[in-house]
Amino acid sequence: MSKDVTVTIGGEAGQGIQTVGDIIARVCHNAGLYLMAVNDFESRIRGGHSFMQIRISDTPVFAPCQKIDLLIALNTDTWDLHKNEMAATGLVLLDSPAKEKKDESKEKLPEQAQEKNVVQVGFSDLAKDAGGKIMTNTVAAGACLTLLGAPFSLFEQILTQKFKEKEKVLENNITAGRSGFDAVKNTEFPQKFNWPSDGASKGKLVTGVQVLALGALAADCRLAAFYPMSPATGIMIHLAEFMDQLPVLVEQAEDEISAINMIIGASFAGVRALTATSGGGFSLMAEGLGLAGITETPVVIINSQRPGPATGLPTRTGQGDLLFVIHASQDEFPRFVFAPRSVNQAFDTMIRAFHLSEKYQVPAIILTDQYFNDSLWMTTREMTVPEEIERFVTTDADMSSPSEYKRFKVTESGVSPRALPCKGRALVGVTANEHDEAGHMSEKIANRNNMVEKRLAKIQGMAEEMKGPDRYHGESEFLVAGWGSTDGAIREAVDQLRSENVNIGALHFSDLWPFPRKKAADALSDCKHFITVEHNASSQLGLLIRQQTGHSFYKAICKYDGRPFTPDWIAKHVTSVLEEIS
Amino acid sequence: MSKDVTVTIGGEAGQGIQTVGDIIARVCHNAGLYLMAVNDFESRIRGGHSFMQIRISDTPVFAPCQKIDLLIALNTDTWDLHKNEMAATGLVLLDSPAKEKKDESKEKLPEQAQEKNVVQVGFSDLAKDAGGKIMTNTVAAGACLTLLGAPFSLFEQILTQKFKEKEKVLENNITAGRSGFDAVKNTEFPQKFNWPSDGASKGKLVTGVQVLALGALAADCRLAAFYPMSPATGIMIHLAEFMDQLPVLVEQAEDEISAINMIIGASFAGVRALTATSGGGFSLMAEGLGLAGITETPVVIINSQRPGPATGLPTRTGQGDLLFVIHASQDEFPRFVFAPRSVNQAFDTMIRAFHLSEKYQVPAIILTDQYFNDSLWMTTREMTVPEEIERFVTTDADMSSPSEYKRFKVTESGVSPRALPCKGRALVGVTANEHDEAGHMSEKIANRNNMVEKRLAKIQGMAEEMKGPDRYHGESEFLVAGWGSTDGAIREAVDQLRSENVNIGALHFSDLWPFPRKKAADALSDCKHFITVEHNASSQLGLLIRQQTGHSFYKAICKYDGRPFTPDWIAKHVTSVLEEIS
Amino acid sequence: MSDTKQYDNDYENKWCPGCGNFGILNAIKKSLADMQMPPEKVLMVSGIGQAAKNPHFLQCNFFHGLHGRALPVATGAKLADQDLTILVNMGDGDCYGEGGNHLLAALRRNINLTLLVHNNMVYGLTKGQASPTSRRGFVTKAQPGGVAYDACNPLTLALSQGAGFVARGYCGEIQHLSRLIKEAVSYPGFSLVDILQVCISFNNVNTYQFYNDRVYKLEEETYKADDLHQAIDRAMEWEDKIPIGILYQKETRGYTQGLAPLQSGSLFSQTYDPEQVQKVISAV
Amino acid sequence: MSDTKQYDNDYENKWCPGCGNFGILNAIKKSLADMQMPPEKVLMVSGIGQAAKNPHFLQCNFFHGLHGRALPVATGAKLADQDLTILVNMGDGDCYGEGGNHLLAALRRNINLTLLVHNNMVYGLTKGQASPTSRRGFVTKAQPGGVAYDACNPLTLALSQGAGFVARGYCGEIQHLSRLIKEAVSYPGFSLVDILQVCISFNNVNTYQFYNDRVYKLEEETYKADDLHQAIDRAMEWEDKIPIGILYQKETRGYTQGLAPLQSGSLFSQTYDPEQVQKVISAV
Ligand SMILES: Cc1ncc(C[n+]2csc(CCOP(=O)(O)OP(=O)(O)O)c2C)c(N)n1
Ligand SMILES: Cc1ncc(C[n+]2csc(CCOP(=O)(O)OP(=O)(O)O)c2C)c(N)n1
Ligand code: SF4
Ligand code: SF4
Ligand SMILES: [Mg+2]
Ligand SMILES: [Mg+2]
Repeated sequence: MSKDVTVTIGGEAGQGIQTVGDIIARVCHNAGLYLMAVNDFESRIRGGHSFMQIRISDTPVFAPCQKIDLLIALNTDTWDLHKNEMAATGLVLLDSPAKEKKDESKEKLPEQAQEKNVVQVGFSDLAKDAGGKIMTNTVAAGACLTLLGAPFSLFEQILTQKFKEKEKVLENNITAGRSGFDAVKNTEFPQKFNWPSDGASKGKLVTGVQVLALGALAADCRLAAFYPMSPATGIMIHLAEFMDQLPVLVEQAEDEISAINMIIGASFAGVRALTATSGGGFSLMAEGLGLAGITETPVVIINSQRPGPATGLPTRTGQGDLLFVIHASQDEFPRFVFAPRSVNQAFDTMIRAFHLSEKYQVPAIILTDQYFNDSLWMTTREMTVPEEIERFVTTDADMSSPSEYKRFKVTESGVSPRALPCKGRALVGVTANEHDEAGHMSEKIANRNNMVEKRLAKIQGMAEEMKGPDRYHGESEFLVAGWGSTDGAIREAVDQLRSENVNIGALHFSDLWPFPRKKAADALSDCKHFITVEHNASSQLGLLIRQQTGHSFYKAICKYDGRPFTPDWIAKHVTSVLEEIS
Repeated sequence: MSKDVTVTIGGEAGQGIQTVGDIIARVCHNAGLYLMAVNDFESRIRGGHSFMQIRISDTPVFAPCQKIDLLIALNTDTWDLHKNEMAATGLVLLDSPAKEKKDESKEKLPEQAQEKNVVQVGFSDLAKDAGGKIMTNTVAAGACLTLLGAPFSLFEQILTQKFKEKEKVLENNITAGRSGFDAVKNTEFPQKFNWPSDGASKGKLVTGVQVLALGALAADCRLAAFYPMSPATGIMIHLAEFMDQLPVLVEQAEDEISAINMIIGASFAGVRALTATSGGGFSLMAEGLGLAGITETPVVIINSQRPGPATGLPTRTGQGDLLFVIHASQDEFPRFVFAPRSVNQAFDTMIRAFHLSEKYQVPAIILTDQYFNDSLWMTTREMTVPEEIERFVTTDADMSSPSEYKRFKVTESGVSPRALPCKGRALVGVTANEHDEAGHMSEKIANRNNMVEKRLAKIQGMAEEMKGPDRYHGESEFLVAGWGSTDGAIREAVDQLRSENVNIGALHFSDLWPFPRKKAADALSDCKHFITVEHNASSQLGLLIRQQTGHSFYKAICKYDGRPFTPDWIAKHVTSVLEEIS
Repeated sequence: MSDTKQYDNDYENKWCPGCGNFGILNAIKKSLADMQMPPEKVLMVSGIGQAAKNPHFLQCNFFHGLHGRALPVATGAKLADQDLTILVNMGDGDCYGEGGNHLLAALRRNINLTLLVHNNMVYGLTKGQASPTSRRGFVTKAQPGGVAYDACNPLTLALSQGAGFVARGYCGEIQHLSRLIKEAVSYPGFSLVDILQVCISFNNVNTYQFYNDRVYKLEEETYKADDLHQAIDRAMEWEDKIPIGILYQKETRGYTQGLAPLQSGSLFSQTYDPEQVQKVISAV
Repeated sequence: MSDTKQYDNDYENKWCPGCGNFGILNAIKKSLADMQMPPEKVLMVSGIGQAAKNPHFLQCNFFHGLHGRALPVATGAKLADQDLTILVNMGDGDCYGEGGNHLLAALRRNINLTLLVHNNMVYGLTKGQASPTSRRGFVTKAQPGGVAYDACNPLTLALSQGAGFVARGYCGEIQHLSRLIKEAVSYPGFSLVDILQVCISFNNVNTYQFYNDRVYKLEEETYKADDLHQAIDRAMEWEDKIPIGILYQKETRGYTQGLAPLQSGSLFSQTYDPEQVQKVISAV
């Protein structure tokens, strides 16, 4: 049977939890293990409680687990907060108070010191001995890796990569790491992996934000304008890393209204352009979205969801914006809405969103969430860049008479040939007002009808591009429907339930608007009941399905506490729904 | 049989079309006739084409007619643009070119001068003779009133009211009016009314914007912050008229974002507060809406719809924002959405919206549109002001221990006792972040769940307040469903169809969110089919009904050209749908 | 004198006869003609309002965007293609009201755009509410008691934020205005020309008469546009005399100059290189 | 000295240990205590950011609103009830970035509010991107090549728009800062106190050391805060020495003074009179 270990490293913000986690993750990854990791942190820079939870396995994993096998507690709060999540055989490594403080804090620790699954390790003391308290993280990583059975050489490799430019620092870290290794070498831990001495990594280790940035590069995005907002900022930070290698400019705007208008301007001028934000910023972009709609300017907008309303929980996850982004901005115009389920699909979605946005000259919205963005994932597939970027633009050379060019020529498909301004004799004019074919304001009835119909005519072509729900045991009696990042947890829950002989499958919706009505109806028509699983309180996907197909969900399993689903949790809740049915 | 006459006055913006229309309307109104009038104008100040269409009858009227009985054409364009709308017996009064210009323009006029239903009247020449070209409008009004059979004395009364402070001006206008009267006294017009010499007006003549302002006053609205935007600006202009008589302040904000945040601040500080805008401004308010949602601050927002997307057609009408306002802003929180069907209901809705918004501590959105706002309507009912304004606030006196007051105390109804800041010892704290009962930021899971559930718990009480659709021959085989201002036209269409023995009725939805699910389902469950009639292209009400009840509309009759429905148009389209069914 | 006819189009003008915008439109045409910029090389960007309709009445490329949001659109276009010549038309409400935050940012960003504000001190298109530049006491239907605060001074605002080209024009001085526009367009950074514009329909205070009585040309004095304090003093003159001309000009560093991705040409002109992109991605 | 304990609450502070915000918080408490304002008479309004969390750490009434939008909320509250004492806490990004347009309007509206900007020249809560007051060249993850434009100068901005009370404080000078806040609160119009605030986590340029080396107090010079030009010059000092204190103060007309509906008391305090309302409506 496959091994599946969850390691949680917890402490205060600013204590370097991510450093510990990163080292562990990279060692495991380099050795050819599979893993994913979630980051849980508060909206503050220091203090409080935060943790990184790494799930390591010798088979691919796509969601976090509920039970902790190994807890690295950099403070006692961590142990307090997570003790109820420990697996039966779980082990806690608790930082013991610094030597000089031991006396005063002794009283505080009697309880956990007595628990038999708690091992105190002097992470910070050992670090100090090795050359400085700053290496506490290395000690902790070392201890954890020992328990997992990692050979020290692999650990050393990663430390060497990390500190390759600073010899003395590297040396100290190796000492620190070794002392962590040694500190627990006699501690028993049942979940050791078989470490392949010559293991090769099974793919790349990437965060959601990173993949979104790489996808944008692969789509030939040139301008990315944004205003910082968690959990989307990372996308832009990662893009900014490439400013001196590729023709991509990341521009921090004065606000989100500016950001969306900037990318509309940039796209109008001829380059592919992106913005990324979260719900609050997206709210501010609603008017600009309509501007892209009426001027038929392609733009791509990533809305990385977090719980609201308003500021809500800035560093937590949610899926509360689906119906909002579908209907955002006054009146009606076509748009795409996608919600990728994985890093692979996210990379592809970026390319597809830019492509389709230009093909149909409409805005494309990509919904992700904090869980997806901030987690560490493995992609086991090459991120392949397109050979060519089809731009769907027209030039004087394509026209019989450039002087008669009309930006909004009525066509059957609704898509008009798109020329770029100042690139030839064809003049390009657009307006936020209703306009005639030449882009001039017009209030005429016939023209208005033509333009509304022209814009809406695109929906037919767009809808054909939409993929129906991805079916996982789709022929089953019961189906669980979800969208976006929750797919991994849902599938795993389905696996669990099927292993208990439940006749259940899953549908994953990544292409949400124009809603793939027919394909969705087909996928749903044979099941006895379907249940939705979403990170919101009203089951927005469920409502959308009913609105678009008439099919009603039997029950919605909703979780809105800002924390990601685990397969166990879903399986448990589905089970009780199924009990209700029978 | 009742008389029903449509008079259209058309010309360039700036020519005083509204003055003519107003005089005619007021004379008819004072004499005890019924009327309604629509204003059709372009987004410009001078020139172009605009018109006012007045429908006058001896029984109540609630929508414009398609056919024009009497066209007052202040320029030849007007005749050109409206000639195909003339009733068979219709008559055109066309301003003849000014004396001095007659020669040059003669060539331009041969055609219409020959049409037998076109009578040229020298409006401007007669005005000049009476003392100045500026009185052209008075001449035109006089001519029109003669044809309608109005006694000159009634006309004189209105002129006297209008110019009472300027003797000479009044004198000249009477002369001008008389010359208009005389100019067509021998012209035949079949649609004369019986003018009661002692007629008393049957109600008040008001515009939509005016009634919304009066409703706000009756609701004890104290602060109205806004940024100008057609067709909502008039609401604020009308409110501003009362600033020296009542404790109401109209504040022009720097933008719509400020407007909504200002009213949230004002409401937090303890007064009822309002903003009004159109779709573009509402887009900008989306984030603020969420702030009201999470801080549970009551506010009332009027969104007066116009066609979009984006700037769209600023002076035209539409109903494209329904699903947008229901879902606007990130994540989920309760809100009210109302769409009154008439001036009477609008007045009541203002009072109700303020009341319910405070009762449940949620934002309330009122959807109107340009057609409703800018039209002239008659209300035949007293606008009665509430005896008392229930404020639903709590003070130290109501508390056992003010120092322990918690703004967001969890209650079963979801509604927490609301204290006001700086009004006692109880401290009031709120935040846009998820918070604990005391209003402090909290990221705790249990607290988050409590707060989401507390907010959403209100929906039950709110839903009970919602009225189901208003039924008009609701037991019929076929039903037409509409919402907002289109009700008058729909009912009249139903009357027409029923008079042709069609078994049809109508449902009008004024209370749209929380959607009155059960009541709607009940109202729909017995009909064979229902058809929606809306000023948008996707049938947003139809989609909402399906989403909420599972009932599907058979067909949507959509009009999105920015011009209001007429009963004839609806009847015609419904007829062809019914033919399709049978 | 060059030919301004090339910028005429046959789209019907929608302004009131006698509106000050006509003077501005003519000045723009004249300056474009003088600079020998063919229509197809001009991109006009605007917000929403009477002023913002301006691009429709010119033969050129144009983007008539949202109320208040012309500067971000223009900035995006310029970042995408720094070779474009972009003029921005905005109203006073558009630019100093709804769009104030973008103006603040544009002043600092100092990207090479020319901003022409048709300042009629009123909201024209929405029928006469006060604008940020309406003077204290200005009575409108929305402000029946008169505007109760001091007017925004866009010139001192620009000066305070380090702007390198700050000028004021007047719709009644077309020659002068066209010269200002030329200077502004040739300035290699962000240039602001605030233009006193008469609105005959809704502003009966700041009329042609009002301006004709007060306006004087800085060029006709011994004024040097290189002193911030003097510029501020001139910018604050109003009651009796009102200066037009360049108030302040200095050398500045244009925003796009130093940006790494623009070193090998505009973003637009660079070509997609799948190998390079693949290399970069694979190296992650 | 009065008791600042009354403003302590037991809500956990969420700032980094050593953050300059602590100094500001203490100065606020001190000034409130000195003014003998009981907690229940204080309304703190803020936006979103580290600075904007400030009201949570004080015993008082508070409204912690949206990023950039504190001023409209405060304005609305003050219009509703002009008897409230309102202090506004914002960050530099909050106030000069997202909220720039509201600042412009507030400066002109001159309503009696005190705005305290915790200016750490960086976006703290979102982990260190440049803010409008970040200096040219400031390197962050979002600006790896360094900020490519000049910093916003909020003081000259306020001065240029007619502000009547413009001051700068420093989080390292708590006594001095608390005096400024007191003066600002007693000023009967809009008062801006821009506060130099150290962010130990994301700004390693503008540190305590940086400021301690440069900051000097205007009060200790023969400086008179009544000259606009001098104020502008001082506001522009930076590299070598940085003034703190009141840069400029003048008499102005507070916004609410002249408004018709406020003549018989605050909107809040007036009572609903159904007869009067009915009369007015029936008269239409
Ligand atoms: C978001 C938004 N708010 C409001 C409006 C309505 N609106 C159109 S033009 C305008 C103001 C016009 O004034 P100004 O910018 O000074 O231009 P002018 O018409 O005077 O040239 C307003 C408020 C709008 N179109 N969009
Ligand atoms: C509309 C919106 N955009 C962006 C954000 C994300 N955000 C939160 S705080 C902040 C900036 C913080 O910087 P600053 O205002 O300087 O405050 P500091 O944290 O430095 O005190 C941003 C961009 C938000 N909450 N809302
Ligand atoms: S309203 Fe004023 S600004 Fe607008 S076109 Fe007429 S005169 Fe010009
Ligand atoms: S990040 Fe900076 S501003 Fe925020 S609390 Fe820490 S030190 Fe203070
Ligand atoms: Mg204007
Ligand atoms: Mg800051």
